[in-house]
Amino acid sequence: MTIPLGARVPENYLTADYRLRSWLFTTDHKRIGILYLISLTFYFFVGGFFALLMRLELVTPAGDLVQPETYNRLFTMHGVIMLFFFLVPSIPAVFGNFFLPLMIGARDVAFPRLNLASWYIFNLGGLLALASIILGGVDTGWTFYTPYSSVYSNSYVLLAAGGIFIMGFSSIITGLNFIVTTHKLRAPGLTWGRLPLFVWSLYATALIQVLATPSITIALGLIGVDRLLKVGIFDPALGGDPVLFQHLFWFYSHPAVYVMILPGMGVESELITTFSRQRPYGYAFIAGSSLAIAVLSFLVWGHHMFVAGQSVFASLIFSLLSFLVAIPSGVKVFSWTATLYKGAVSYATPMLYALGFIGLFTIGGLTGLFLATLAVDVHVTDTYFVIAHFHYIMVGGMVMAYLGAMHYWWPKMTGKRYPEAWGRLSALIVFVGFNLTFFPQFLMGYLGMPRRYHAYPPEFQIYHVLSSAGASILGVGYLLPLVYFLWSLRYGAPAGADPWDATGLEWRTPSPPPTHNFGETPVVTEAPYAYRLREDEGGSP
Amino acid sequence: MGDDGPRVRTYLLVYVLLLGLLGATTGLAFLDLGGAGAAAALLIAAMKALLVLLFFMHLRGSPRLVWLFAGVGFYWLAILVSLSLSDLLTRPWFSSVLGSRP
Amino acid sequence: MNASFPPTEPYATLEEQRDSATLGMWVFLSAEVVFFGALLLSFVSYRISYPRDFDVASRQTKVALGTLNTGVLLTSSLFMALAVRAARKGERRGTIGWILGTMSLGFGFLAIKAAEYVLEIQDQLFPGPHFYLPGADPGHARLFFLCYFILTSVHALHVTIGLGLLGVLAVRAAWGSLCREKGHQVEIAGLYWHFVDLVWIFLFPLLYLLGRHPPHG
Amino acid sequence: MDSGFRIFPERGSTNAEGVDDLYFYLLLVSFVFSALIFILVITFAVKYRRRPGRERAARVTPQPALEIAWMVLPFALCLVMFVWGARLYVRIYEAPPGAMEVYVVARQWMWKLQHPEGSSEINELHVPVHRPVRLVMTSQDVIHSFYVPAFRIKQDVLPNRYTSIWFQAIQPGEYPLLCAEYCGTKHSGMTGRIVVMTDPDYERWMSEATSQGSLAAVGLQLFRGLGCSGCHTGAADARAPRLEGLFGSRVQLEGGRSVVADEAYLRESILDPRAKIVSGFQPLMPVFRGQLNEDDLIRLVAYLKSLAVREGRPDQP
Repeated sequence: MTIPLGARVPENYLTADYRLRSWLFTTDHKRIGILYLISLTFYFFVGGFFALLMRLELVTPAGDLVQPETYNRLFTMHGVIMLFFFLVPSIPAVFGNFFLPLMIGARDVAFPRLNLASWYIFNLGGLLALASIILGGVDTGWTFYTPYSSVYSNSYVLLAAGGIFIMGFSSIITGLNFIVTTHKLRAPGLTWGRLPLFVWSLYATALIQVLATPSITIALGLIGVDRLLKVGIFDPALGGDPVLFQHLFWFYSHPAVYVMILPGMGVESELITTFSRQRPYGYAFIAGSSLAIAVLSFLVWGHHMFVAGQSVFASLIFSLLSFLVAIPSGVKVFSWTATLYKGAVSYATPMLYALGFIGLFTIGGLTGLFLATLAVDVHVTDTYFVIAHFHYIMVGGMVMAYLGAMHYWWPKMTGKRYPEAWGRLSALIVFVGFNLTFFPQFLMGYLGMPRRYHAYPPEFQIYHVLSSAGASILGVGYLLPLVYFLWSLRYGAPAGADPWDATGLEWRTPSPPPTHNFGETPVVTEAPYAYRLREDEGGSP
Repeated sequence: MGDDGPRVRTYLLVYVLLLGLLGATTGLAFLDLGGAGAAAALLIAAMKALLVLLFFMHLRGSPRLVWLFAGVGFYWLAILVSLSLSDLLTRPWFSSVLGSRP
Repeated sequence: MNASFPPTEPYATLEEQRDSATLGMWVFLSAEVVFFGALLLSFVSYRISYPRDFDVASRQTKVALGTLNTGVLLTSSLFMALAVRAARKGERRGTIGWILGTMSLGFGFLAIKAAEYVLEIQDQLFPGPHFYLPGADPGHARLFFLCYFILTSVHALHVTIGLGLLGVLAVRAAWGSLCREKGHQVEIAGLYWHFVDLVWIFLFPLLYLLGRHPPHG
Repeated sequence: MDSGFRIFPERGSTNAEGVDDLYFYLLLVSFVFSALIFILVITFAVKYRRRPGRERAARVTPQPALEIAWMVLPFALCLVMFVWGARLYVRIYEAPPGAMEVYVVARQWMWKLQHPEGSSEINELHVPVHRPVRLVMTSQDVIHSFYVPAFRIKQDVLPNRYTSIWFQAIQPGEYPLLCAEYCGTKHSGMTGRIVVMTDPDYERWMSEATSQGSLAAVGLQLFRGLGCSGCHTGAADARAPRLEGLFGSRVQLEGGRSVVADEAYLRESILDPRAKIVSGFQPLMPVFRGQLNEDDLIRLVAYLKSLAVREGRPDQP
């Protein structure tokens, strides 16, 4: 596809066709990425709204703002929406869809029509979840533990679980597409050793999506059977085992945590190298650790069940295996840090998010060790310690990476630059707001504040007030980018093909990219991140 | 491209084998083999599955990548089953009563 | 390659497209393995916990029909393999014939399965309010039949989807648009069909056969 | 239960001391590593910031040895965490001999706690200081979780099953008892307190508490009322196994397996006698699933356990 000579606006994927149906029936991976971006932004703010209401309720110890029924629905819907309809798809569905083909020099993903179908399936699932909210919500917690969810709850479990059930298929399709795309559609010369680290992390993520998602599909499907037939496979009254549900649930939901963080790690590797203009420290270690995390993530789910009535023996095994995950995660943090060494570090907005990511992920990862340690987990599991830990990973890690990716690739996606000063300000606000919200929760957790409590003993109030104050700051930090990104669509300066002076094939094509990505199929002849270096001064740390 | 897959004779042979194994597993089920009964049934099922995979699904002669993904599902399933059963089967091991016995 | 039948986006050659589609189907099947595996895990763990009641319950399944049905499905797999072979060789009539053969056996399987369901519901074995099975703990026996109905109906759903796929292919083969691409669509559908057979190969002994022998003691 | 500002929870049990020590070790490791990372990141980011004349990075040759060391050393520290944590964890499931027992029945949204002597409490548990207390817990509806932060213990309480942990309080006082597993609308109201008393205080409380007879005594009445004693006569030629000395012993089952007769076994054998047939007996006993509530089951189990005490442990009260 060559750009027609003499055209005023070079044709790109955005200008190729303006009609609505050209968007709704598109098979262009870039447009599908944008469609996902719009859907996910919506769900993110819906989930965030529930979070704010929760934090508002928790300012005072007495449950005085909303009824307990309402509060239970708030945290459930916050979890369901944020996890299944924002975090799990987030980076893969938006940036993976948009950039995987660009980064490997392909014209599209392997199965473009399936890709579009995945967006529709995702939204169908989302609509069911929204319907359950509008009708009155779900109160089971996002974990849907039986027999509460299957027998006792009087809320719209079937709709919400159905929404997640359906959304699971879109996740599987996305993963399948990425695996085949990475195997089959790499540009000539783009060997596995030359793949961008983001692609490695997407590949590892895709493996988890394909192999873990069926398990939660089954677990939720069986809850559905129970609620429909009034007789269930996990029903203790029949001799059913609620702990078995937890096995099936966590066999998905623990790896799903890595579905949420692995792509973030991939983004992090891109950002750190680009904004240090440095080659990654230990490419093979970073790439290998992504795969190691994908495999190990399936071996540790039982650490959610140390007090659940799981056998002591199984708990010992799961605890030991859980510590193994610390190794590849540690390798990543080490490599990012070492990549900064003797780099040329710029403080552009994406890099601020990237630096924040390292700090927050380090705290999130280290507190994970507390939860893998059996006797300590017994005390802190199901308390705010756990809440703080996984928010450090998912919000401090994944959402920071998501916003970093957003700022990094926005110029490529839209051809426009966002206002840099506002970007830096919002990065700072998010960082401060996040720590204020979640750090007090570690302290509260070890003090013994259980999660999912509508009312709580007054001794915890000081921490809850700090946390709620942080949440409001965080809310501002998230709204700001929404405003200036939209502003930049109209008023932003043109970005140019490679505004960051980055390597990578996605920067070798105009911004926004043409419909078929590249004028001619690129041929790769060198390793990734081949930044030009100063040769005067060398050495190793 | 000359790969029309296995010859018709091969297919028929595999089919006869499959039916034979079906007969064997059904027949064995009516005998009391004790604990070996379940093992025999699963072993025969695995053999049948292997025949289907190798010949009907043309795994034999497929590239390594296909082998990889044919194996990956079973490998992950093995993880799910073995670790879940490591809980279920060992629950009686730690009976807190033992500690409280004189 | 036939120039009148170009590969679709994003592929440069038909060969690439065919390889990708095959790989994609295998990746999908690996997800299916975990899908059925998770269900089977539930069944197996209860079977381990309540062996006696599950033995009693599994003796109520219709083993003759089950064995017959296994034979039907295995035969359909043979037909499917022959359909793929015919498609690869570009034999249009052979392809259509074997696909239709496969489909009729698939419908046969569903019909026999439905007959079993009817018999089982008549025997009050459906784990609803009318469930009745003397000689076993009622809860555990319900669990067995719950697993049985879920596993077999999910499998039957897969058979139905397979029939849909084959139906589309049969029509397209009749139009003549299949064979020119060396039948790779038939091959992909074949992989799926064989997989459904493979699942049944495990379901049959687990549900029908274990505990079939007369109880000792 | 003061409402003052705290940064560290009170320690009420022997277990709390062990867990806290481990917690400090984890904190130390975390502080060292996060400080190391933060200092390096900040130092590098400042020192190597992009500026005129330094627009490009310098060549750095990665040292695989450094990467390997970074993998091995932290993992060694992790192994310490594992072993340490595992030892403490196993301990909370192994009650010392002669532990006092309390039966816990959880339901939406209250705790019922029963002493073997017969007194039962709602959302409140009185225990003596310095004595191991073993909890045998079950739920009537959904999953709950017995959580006493001051004791650093938590255990899910499951329907249709017994779970068990133990603790030993080290200081008289009142400690909050919480439900830690989300259990429905009033989950956050499912709280109570553990009242730890000195021995004399506890004796006094016990003597004042109302009781309709010990659990075992009520259990014996049930045992007779349900007709169990017709077969479980204890005689050598009885149609049913002898129950004296059963609890805590190893039972030989049909088919060659054997099982320790703990509370879970007793419970299962009452509700679903056919699940595990004792070697040499016929499966004649009727099924009691659905006919006994959790409270009655506990009484029966307590009675069966009392038979073992009389046989095997004459020194016990």
